Amino acid sequence: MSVLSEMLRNLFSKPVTTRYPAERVPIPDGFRGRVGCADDRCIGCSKCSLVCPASAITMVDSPRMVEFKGRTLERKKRPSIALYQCIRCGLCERHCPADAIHLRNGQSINGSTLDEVVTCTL
Amino acid sequence: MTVSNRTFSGRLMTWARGKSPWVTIFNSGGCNACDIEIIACLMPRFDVERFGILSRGSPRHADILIVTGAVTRQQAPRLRRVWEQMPEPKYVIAVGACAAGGGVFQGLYHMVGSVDQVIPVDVFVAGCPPRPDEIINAVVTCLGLMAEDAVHGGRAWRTKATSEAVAEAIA
Amino acid sequence: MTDPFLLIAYILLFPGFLFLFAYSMTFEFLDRRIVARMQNRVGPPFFQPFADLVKTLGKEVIDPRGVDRPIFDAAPVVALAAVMTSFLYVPIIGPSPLAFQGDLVLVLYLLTLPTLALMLLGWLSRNIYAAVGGIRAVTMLFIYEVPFFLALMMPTLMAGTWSISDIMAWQEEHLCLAILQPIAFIVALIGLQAKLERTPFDIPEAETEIVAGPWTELTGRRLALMHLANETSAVVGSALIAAVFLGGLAFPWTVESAILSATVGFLLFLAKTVAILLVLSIIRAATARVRLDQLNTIGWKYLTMAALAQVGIVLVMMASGVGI
Amino acid sequence: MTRIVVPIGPQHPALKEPVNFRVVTDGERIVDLELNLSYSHRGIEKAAEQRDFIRVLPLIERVCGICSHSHATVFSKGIEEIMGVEIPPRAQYIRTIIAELERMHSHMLWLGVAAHEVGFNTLFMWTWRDREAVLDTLEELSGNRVHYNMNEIGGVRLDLSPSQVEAALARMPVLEERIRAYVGMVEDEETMLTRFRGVGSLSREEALSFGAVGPTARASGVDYDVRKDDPYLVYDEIPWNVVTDTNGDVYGRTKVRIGEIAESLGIVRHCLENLPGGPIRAEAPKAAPPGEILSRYEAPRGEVAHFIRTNGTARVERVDIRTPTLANWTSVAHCLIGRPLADVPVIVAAIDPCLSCTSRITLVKSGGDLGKDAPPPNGPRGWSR
Repeated sequence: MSVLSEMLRNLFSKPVTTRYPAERVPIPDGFRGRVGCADDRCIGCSKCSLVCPASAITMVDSPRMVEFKGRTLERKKRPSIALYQCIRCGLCERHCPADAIHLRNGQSINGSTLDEVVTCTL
Repeated sequence: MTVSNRTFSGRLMTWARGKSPWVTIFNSGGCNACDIEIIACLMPRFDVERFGILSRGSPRHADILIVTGAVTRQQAPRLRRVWEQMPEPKYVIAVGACAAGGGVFQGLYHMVGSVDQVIPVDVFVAGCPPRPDEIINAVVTCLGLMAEDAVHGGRAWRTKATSEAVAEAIA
Repeated sequence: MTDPFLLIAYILLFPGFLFLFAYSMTFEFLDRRIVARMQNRVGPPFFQPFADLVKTLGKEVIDPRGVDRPIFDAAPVVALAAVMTSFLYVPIIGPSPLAFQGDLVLVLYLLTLPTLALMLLGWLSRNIYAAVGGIRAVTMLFIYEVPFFLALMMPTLMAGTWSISDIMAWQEEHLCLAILQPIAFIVALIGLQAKLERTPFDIPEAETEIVAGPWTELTGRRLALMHLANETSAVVGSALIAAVFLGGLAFPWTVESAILSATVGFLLFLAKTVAILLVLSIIRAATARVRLDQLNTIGWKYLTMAALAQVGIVLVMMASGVGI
Repeated sequence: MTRIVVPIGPQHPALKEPVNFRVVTDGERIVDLELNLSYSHRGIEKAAEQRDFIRVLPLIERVCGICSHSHATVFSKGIEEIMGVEIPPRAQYIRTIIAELERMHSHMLWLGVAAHEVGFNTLFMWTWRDREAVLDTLEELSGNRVHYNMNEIGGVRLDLSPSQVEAALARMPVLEERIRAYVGMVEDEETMLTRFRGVGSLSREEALSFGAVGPTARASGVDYDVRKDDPYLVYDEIPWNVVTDTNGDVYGRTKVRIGEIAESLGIVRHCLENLPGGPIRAEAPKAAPPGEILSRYEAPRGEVAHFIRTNGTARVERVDIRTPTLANWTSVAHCLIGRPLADVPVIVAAIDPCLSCTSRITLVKSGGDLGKDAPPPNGPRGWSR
């Protein structure tokens, strides 16, 4: 009876449960979690908004001078990301020419209203 | 079924509601991913029975309805009916990007859209799919809302507070 | 015990309703915790069954369209009342003050009432799952009740009395009946598992087949009372088996002080019932649900036959004077 | 006894996904069955025609949450063949690793669900506990537990670092031991065997005539596996075996799936140990030339096929998805007739149904009426909070 023996073994050993939230669950380095955009690096090219499959990213007006490949250029817009829409595919990160937008290995959000928007958090 | 927070029995009831949230899971037309992550919460690794959470088959026994996935046209009446079958006080958690706003499926011809177009939602969870620990966070948020609602005597205060805030913003 | 105040205390406080209530909560906690630990997880905290009960009591009560409300309300109360009444006749420390010749039969029949109430609820719910579950519950009753009754009647054959307290006293003079009649003891344990509708026999409330069976449409206090009836009958069933089959396992030394002896007796009662619960929990965790036709085979072909064989063995033993 | 109709689904504890069976029973015995599948029909095929190859892959991946990599791989495989792009060997190996890890997690998930359907929750808990090790590996390799998003046209998105490979290999011995434990449990847990043996029997001829695929067919002795019969990725280079069984019932399907977990583990280990160097993606053109292709792939549940037609733009003109669950439904209906009601969850679960995959088409019983339970034809307009 392998079931019975394993049951009794479990009964007298420590459970495998991670006592979240008291204990943290390890999140690996490459985890695609909450999305964020570095405002000082974004050149406002709209590429992320074009590739986003969930239409989570819209471009909003935010004129500013940014450094890009050694040149200083004036950008007109920056992305505004509806956090609840994000499907964590990482396409924006993959296609960003300026390495500005990233999915960081952190937990995402929950709440009662849907208007949580990320503009610049890095 | 609102209870007064001043009497002993009322406080006992509030305590019991916070300690024993039974859930029922409803897939309103999603891709399964959120469902298996929710079931993963019930499993030894996360074991939400520590918080008294049990998964019940009958919506009549449930306190929290966990909805996953974007709502399809065929599932929308079902979702509404399941929600109506639940006894008060009832809460709804919409899990995943699809439930919150349609996610990758928004605008398709057979989609109604987000869950809150069909039933009132108390907590949204972001992610596609959210990790189990994020789902546990959402349940904790929902339990916090339950406790606050007990103080205010029902969930009406939240919609009122929102509309007041909107009115102030306009003025 | 003729003092009416003592009698009322016996019925209401200890070891009557209050104790039964508290112990059934503990029992459910232990059951869930043991199963959870076997499944390698933490399990619910100690107050969990109590919180569940209080919360369910405070939920909205929904009447499905077209139900007969008075009966729908009454059935859970009847079930709970039957189980609580039966507990008064089960000896906890010493013999029950209400004991009479034939109380074993009374207890067994009172324990059948929750199943009948469940059938009634299922039939009245006007829900297809509940109706199927109700029919299943009653079909199952006809299968497990025969070996269960046969097994529990065996001690009366040997002890020559129909009173649970007398059977207990007989075991103290002779041997523990679990040793004298091992087959009957095992059959009674399996029958109790079926009576409580726990996993290999949870056919009426098979979650993956018929949602929650007769429980499907129960809400609020109906659900809470029905659940409490189920939990208390677990306690009564274990206490009954402990009294009838494990009565001889008393403390080997006589203790002088009456209070001390009562405490020892009480601790023994707890130990016996928890041991029975442990066995039931292991069965629950280690098995899959059987089908109704398979239960039919198990019940009639094996359990009833085993119980009948035990009758033969007991008769032979009595004729040859072994164990008496 | 009069006939009663037991509706199962769309919201039912045995089915995590929406489907509706109207099971007509005579007492406990099933005499007829009506199926309504498309509760989670979303219109993915139509949407796929409107998105370019970059944005369509996350959509295709979300056809199904359990076999997400299968759909993404079979789609990008088809597009790459039309484009004439050969993906580098390292990308092929990485795709194979993810595919086989996905098969392992899917089969473990199935084993747990099948145990749950017969009320054996302990095995349910244990398999899902051990499945977490596979999910952790997937999360470390790809960055998400469920939707890996590893594919792109021309290769894979993420490279595996040596430390990742080492960590993944370190988890293998534990899983190997657990698979051995499952074999033991399935062999000697009596109550579970009584529920699995002889239930849902499908002979070899029936399996062939109903067009069953995947573990359902292989349990009936049909030696058919796309990985062997029409090899793709690196399956023709690495050592592995097709697992078949002759029981043909749920027990046989359980044995096949447990055998496949062990085979997948071997494949993953082999690929991780022999991972070639080089680039992880080839340059793919933006648009695909006009063409048609039927791309096939062995998903955990069986053969999944994507018919793709391109027209020289960066979008597909038509994509038609045919999933294994759809191929297996007919055999389910055949198995159910005459069985007791209690066998419905087991038999349905035995093919590992994936309804979000299958909700491509609507099945309408010819001549039959949909009954009063049929949903209204239009949406829930007019509802307010």
